[in-house]
Amino acid sequence: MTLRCEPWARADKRADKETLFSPQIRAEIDQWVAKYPDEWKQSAVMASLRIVQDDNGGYLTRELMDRIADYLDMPPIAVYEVATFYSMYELSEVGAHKICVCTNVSCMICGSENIVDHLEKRLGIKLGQTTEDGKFTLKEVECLGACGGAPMFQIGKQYYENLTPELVDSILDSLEQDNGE
Amino acid sequence: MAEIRNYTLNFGPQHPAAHGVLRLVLEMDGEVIQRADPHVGLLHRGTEKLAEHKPYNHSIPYMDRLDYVSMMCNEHGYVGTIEKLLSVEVPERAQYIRVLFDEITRILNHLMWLGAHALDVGAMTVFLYAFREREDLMDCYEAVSGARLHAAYYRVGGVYRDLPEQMPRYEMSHLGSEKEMKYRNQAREGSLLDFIEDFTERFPGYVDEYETLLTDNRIWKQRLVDIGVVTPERARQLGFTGPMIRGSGIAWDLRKKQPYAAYDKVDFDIPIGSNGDSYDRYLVRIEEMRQSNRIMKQCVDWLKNNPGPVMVGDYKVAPPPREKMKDDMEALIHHFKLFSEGYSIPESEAYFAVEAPKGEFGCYIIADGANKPYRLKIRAPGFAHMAAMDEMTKGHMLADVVAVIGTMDVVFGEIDR
Amino acid sequence: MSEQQTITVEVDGKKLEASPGQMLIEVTDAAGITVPRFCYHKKLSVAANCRMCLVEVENAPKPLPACATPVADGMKAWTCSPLARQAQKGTMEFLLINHPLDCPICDQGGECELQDVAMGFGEGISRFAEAKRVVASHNIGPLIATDMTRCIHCTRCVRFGDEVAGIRELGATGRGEHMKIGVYVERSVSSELSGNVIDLCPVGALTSKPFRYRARAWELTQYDSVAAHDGVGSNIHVHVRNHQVMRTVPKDNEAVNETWISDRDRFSYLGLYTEDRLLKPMLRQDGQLQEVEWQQALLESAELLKTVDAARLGALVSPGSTLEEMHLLQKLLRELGSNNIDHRLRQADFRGDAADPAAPWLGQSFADLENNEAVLLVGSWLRKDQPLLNHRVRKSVLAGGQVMVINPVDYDFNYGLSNKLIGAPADMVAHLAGVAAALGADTAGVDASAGAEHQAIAEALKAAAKGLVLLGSMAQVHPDFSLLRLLANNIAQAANVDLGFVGEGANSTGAKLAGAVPHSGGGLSVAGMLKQGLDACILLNVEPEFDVANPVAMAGLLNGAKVVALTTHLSPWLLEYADLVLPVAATLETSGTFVNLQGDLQSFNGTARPVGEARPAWKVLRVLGNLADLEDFDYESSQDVRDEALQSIGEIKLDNSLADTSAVAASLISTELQRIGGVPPYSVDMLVRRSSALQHTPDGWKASLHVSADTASQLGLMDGGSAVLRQGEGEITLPLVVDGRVPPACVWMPSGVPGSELLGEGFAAVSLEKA
Amino acid sequence: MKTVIHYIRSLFLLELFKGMSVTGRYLFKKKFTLNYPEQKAPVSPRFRGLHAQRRYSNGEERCIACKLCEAVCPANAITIEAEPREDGSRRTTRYDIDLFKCIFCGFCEESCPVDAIVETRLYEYHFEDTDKKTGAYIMTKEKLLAMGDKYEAQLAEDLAAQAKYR
Repeated sequence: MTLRCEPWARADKRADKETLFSPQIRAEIDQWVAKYPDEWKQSAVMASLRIVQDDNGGYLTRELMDRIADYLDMPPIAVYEVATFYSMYELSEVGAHKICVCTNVSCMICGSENIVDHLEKRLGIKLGQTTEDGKFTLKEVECLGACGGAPMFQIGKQYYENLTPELVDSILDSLEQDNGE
Repeated sequence: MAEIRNYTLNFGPQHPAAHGVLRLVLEMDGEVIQRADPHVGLLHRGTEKLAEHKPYNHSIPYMDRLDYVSMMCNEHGYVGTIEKLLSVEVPERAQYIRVLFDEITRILNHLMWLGAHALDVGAMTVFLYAFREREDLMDCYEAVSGARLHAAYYRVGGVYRDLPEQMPRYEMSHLGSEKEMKYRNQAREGSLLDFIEDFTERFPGYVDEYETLLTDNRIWKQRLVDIGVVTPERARQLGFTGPMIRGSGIAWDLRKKQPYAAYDKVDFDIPIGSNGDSYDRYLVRIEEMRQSNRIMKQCVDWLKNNPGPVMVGDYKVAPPPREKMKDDMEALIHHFKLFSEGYSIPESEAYFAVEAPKGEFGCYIIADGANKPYRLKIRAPGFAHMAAMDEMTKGHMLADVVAVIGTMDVVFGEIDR
Repeated sequence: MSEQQTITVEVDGKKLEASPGQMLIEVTDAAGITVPRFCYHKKLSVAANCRMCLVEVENAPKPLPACATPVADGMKAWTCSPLARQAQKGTMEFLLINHPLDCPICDQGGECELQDVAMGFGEGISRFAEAKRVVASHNIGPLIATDMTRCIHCTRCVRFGDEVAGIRELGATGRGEHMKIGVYVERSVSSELSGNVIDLCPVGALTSKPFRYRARAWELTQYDSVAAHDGVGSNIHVHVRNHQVMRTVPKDNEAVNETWISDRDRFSYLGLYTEDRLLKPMLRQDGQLQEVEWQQALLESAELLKTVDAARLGALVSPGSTLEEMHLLQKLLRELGSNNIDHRLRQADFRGDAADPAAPWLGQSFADLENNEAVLLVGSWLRKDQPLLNHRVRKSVLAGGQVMVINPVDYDFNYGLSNKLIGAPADMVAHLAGVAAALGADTAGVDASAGAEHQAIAEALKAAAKGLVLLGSMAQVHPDFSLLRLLANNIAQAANVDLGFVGEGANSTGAKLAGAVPHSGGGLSVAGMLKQGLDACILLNVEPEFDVANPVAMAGLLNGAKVVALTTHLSPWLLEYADLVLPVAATLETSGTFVNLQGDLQSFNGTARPVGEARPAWKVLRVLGNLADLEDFDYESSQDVRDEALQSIGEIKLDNSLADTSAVAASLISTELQRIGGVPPYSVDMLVRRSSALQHTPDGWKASLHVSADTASQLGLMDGGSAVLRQGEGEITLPLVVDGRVPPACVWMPSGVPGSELLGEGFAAVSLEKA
Repeated sequence: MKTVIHYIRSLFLLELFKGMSVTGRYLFKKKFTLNYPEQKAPVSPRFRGLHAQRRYSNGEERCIACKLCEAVCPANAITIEAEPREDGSRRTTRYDIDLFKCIFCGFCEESCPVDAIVETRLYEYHFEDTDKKTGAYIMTKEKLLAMGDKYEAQLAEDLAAQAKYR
């Protein structure tokens, strides 16, 4: 006997799934939904969140999460749970470059604090904030599995390892230039 | 021939020599007692029954109110039983403090007994002198517990607080001179232990004074010698304890025979009488005061040199220190639970007795696993002694009844409970 | 269940029997061995996330959680070995690291599992010196107070929402130290069982809001009682302090309420101590109700009863009254020579009285509800009306059963409905007849054609090895109740499933048994009394403006009659119309007996002291009997009354079979605009209506008129604008709510809510226009 | 010989005169009695006198209605009723100590997690009457707070002095 919660209870649920997302996004999500058995289509929530986040400029809103809940027939709170659990999902607007600094044990021992200090000083923001020009967001994350190259951070899909303040500067410089182009 | 009939005399319960609320129904042949029938229960407050409805610790203040002239000894008997049930190891310093205060209590009790006994028999002065010394000792009580009589100072696992480092002092008022204040505060400059030490220096001299007033006094002797004689055999059979049995020549003292607290670590002697009359019991008690003084001295010495905890560190039984309680989750929970619900004792039973000033004061507790006793039985020494009233007064004159009551040192708080 | 084998495990050196698949903690619990736990609960799934129940198991390298370790034959475990103790101590220390020092201000203090386990299994002092985390709390409604900093993440509440309440409203958002239990978006929880999370929460994170700060567990005295607001008769513990009810919590009874109670049963006690609670008897003197002594009030009442023409004397009794009260009242009336007594106050259709079953009931035991393969609900919002029955039905759905509804409003359920036929009240008859026709059963003269949906319902019922057709409260207040009942009966017979009724109040089954109905002696039913009028009328626990099907007619009746009201609260109409009001003890204050929907006879004692001079109603009735010089009114206790009542009832034989199956014509015909009546879940009786906390929940009826979007646009009405509803002579202006649940051409304006007393019966033709 | 000495001692009331010399000496000694109430005996900072309720320095009452004192009171002398105050904080609406029931054991003070209920050094007090209606023997919340306000300086000093012992 499964005791999984059924979504019927919501009176304000939108039955019409066509209106929830654009056809492309629906197609993309459906592709993921198809990978799971019918009664487990909630499993596609992580992929859906990623797809919707990418589409929305890198972050999720409550409205979007509600839509995903409706689309996948799951309670909204279950979507919130997933979205708040993983640090890859952003719940507020982020800069063009998201700098995810690892501060876990290995990085901490190898001086991640210095890296954070340097970043904060250079960008003039604290951890968890975004620069005024919207270019950079600074984020503290847990271990990214690159302890061998500690201290490290991740920007976009790229890992930067064995960081020093000088190296950080050069990375940021190049990113700023990239952005300028 | 005219029929000779005994007549019945009702003695007490309002008689000043009845030590509270003793009611004696005396069958008299002329002025000679044929039968003395003590009626007890007028001060019954149901302490044992009340205890069945309260968490264990709540009954400690009620122990003070049993024998209200030897408060801390009663507490000792009660907390000792619980400690036995819980197998709590009391810190050594707490044990010495308990011994110190047990002995202070003994002196308090004996002074009260001496004054009242002498007053009953007709000597006024000793009463006043005895109360002067009691005043000092009650100041000790107050300094340590905050109350002069009903201390509620002993706790399961130790004592509530360590001895204060500052003895309260007299303060200037518009009547007194500075010189007078200095005189009054002589012994109060230091800590409580200093004050007690000073007392122990002075006290033997005071006892000498009482003895000067009484021991050889012919009236005193006439009233006490050969009054209420109890043979050693009868004393045993009647369940006498304390000075009552020692007066009959049996060296029975729980402090020696079943040492508890720190009594095995201090030196003292057990005085015994030879005739088993009231006078011997007087001498025994006087000597006990001197011995108590001796024990107190040793305790003061030890306590001055051995700081340490006065409460067991097991917070399942004893609440954690206040400071911890204010910023430590575990401590707060234990504080909260101990003060709202108390601790529970697994199903078991135990008896523990102390040598109270009047004799063996013991508590028998049956625990059923709850946070309150299933049954508490208090063994009060006075009750056994009271039972010998008939035997001890038979054949004596009416006036000797007062002397016998005095020599028994009855207090109805514990007899009626 | 062929393999009923038992295996033996050894725990703490004791040999224990277990069945394969059981978790170790179930075995130790059954054997009375204490294993500390937070997240494990016998009625919820295993989460094993608190790690408190770690025990040592032979050959296991580490301590294992007892709640998630299945037993195996010959397994050896130790619950208090040094290893287990050390593991438990360690867990406890971690759990307390982020727990705030709230005990003194926390309502859970004294009944807190965290405290108890910390005392029993934790360390005496913490080694943690760093700052603790703080979690902001959301307001999740008027019933549950939240202090999420205290949460230890056992997720019992989350699993409860998931598995029992059927709505996942609470969740665990965030991760690691930032994980918090909450609603994420601030809103009221809407579950009708939400109060149970208060009991489930092992710490003070979720506590009762109305009870907040009012008492400590050790000040309360616990009494057993039976909840009085639905037909389940949930077993409850009533916690009383200073002779006042402080709260009610569930008492385990696997056959009745398992371990849950509905919010209505939990918070209705708040209605006990309101301002309009009647404290002294009152007598109308010079047109005004004035306080008098009991003696005078009773004498006056008895005098009235003695002098009135018996044929013109009647009594209305609430279906929530106890068996004793009903028995005494009907005895009083019958000895006075009148048979005019009725408890079916909200019923509109009495044409089927002759066919009335002997003792209407659920048709199945509560436990059987879990095994149905198909259930057809007719006119029932089972979820809110009978939350615990609904919970059982939900279990049948989770086990693969089907639930189908024929309702006038598209109520939300916490499980999937395999079929639903929503239509105007008049359509209910047609839909039901359609199902009957599909089954080939007698359609009772209704011209019916079976559509595809009817066919589907019919097939589901027919295919079910065990099934149920349940007539809910909406069916019973329907103007064609007798017809609906006949159709349901025919369907049940044709499909070979059970037929059941969900009556109103706690004691509708008992009322019939006790004889609080007119037809056994040929008296007048409620409708008859309303039509003919009375000279004298006794009201027992009845609030006339809200408890009667047709308040307008009721006002007429009260106007023409001398009214003796035995009541707990003094409602405005009683103040206006009653000639004598006698304060009686409310439920929880009186002893009595309820017969629930599965026929359990549940007696209970009074718990709190009646307020003011109120007296138990059975005593008042007994004295009235004495003063009216009637025979056999010498009872010494309510047990005496019960014994007599039970003697006259004999063996309780529950029976839903109709005595007469002759058909009547449908009276309700489709009109342009129909009113949908019925009673909202939190308006069912005097106490519930006065429970402020319940009224502030989403299920508390907000004075409004509900119509569908189509109807609104047709009538030119706006959502939120105000509208005038006219029904006969009566009219009322209320804000309009566009509600997707309401079928077209209908206005949902329930009975039993403020404003409804101005209108007549619940189902009628109405007109609606912009105010 | 012994008998003779004893006879002489007895004849000249020697032991009585010795006793009287003790009392006689005290005639000329400094008095140890006090002129109460002008002069008062010293009072320990641990003294358990009449109760008081304290406030924080900002004027906010300390008591948070945790009811530990009510629970711990062996004589059931304390009655507390509580509910959320307007600002949502947990406060008492009634805090009564029945002084006839109270046995001055000090457990309330010991149990209080916020040092709200304390016992002052005050031992001289009386009730105007014992009438149940006037309740003169009930220390209500108002009376307790007034006591606390009056003796706050002394109370704070005593508590500070005792903190290290508790």
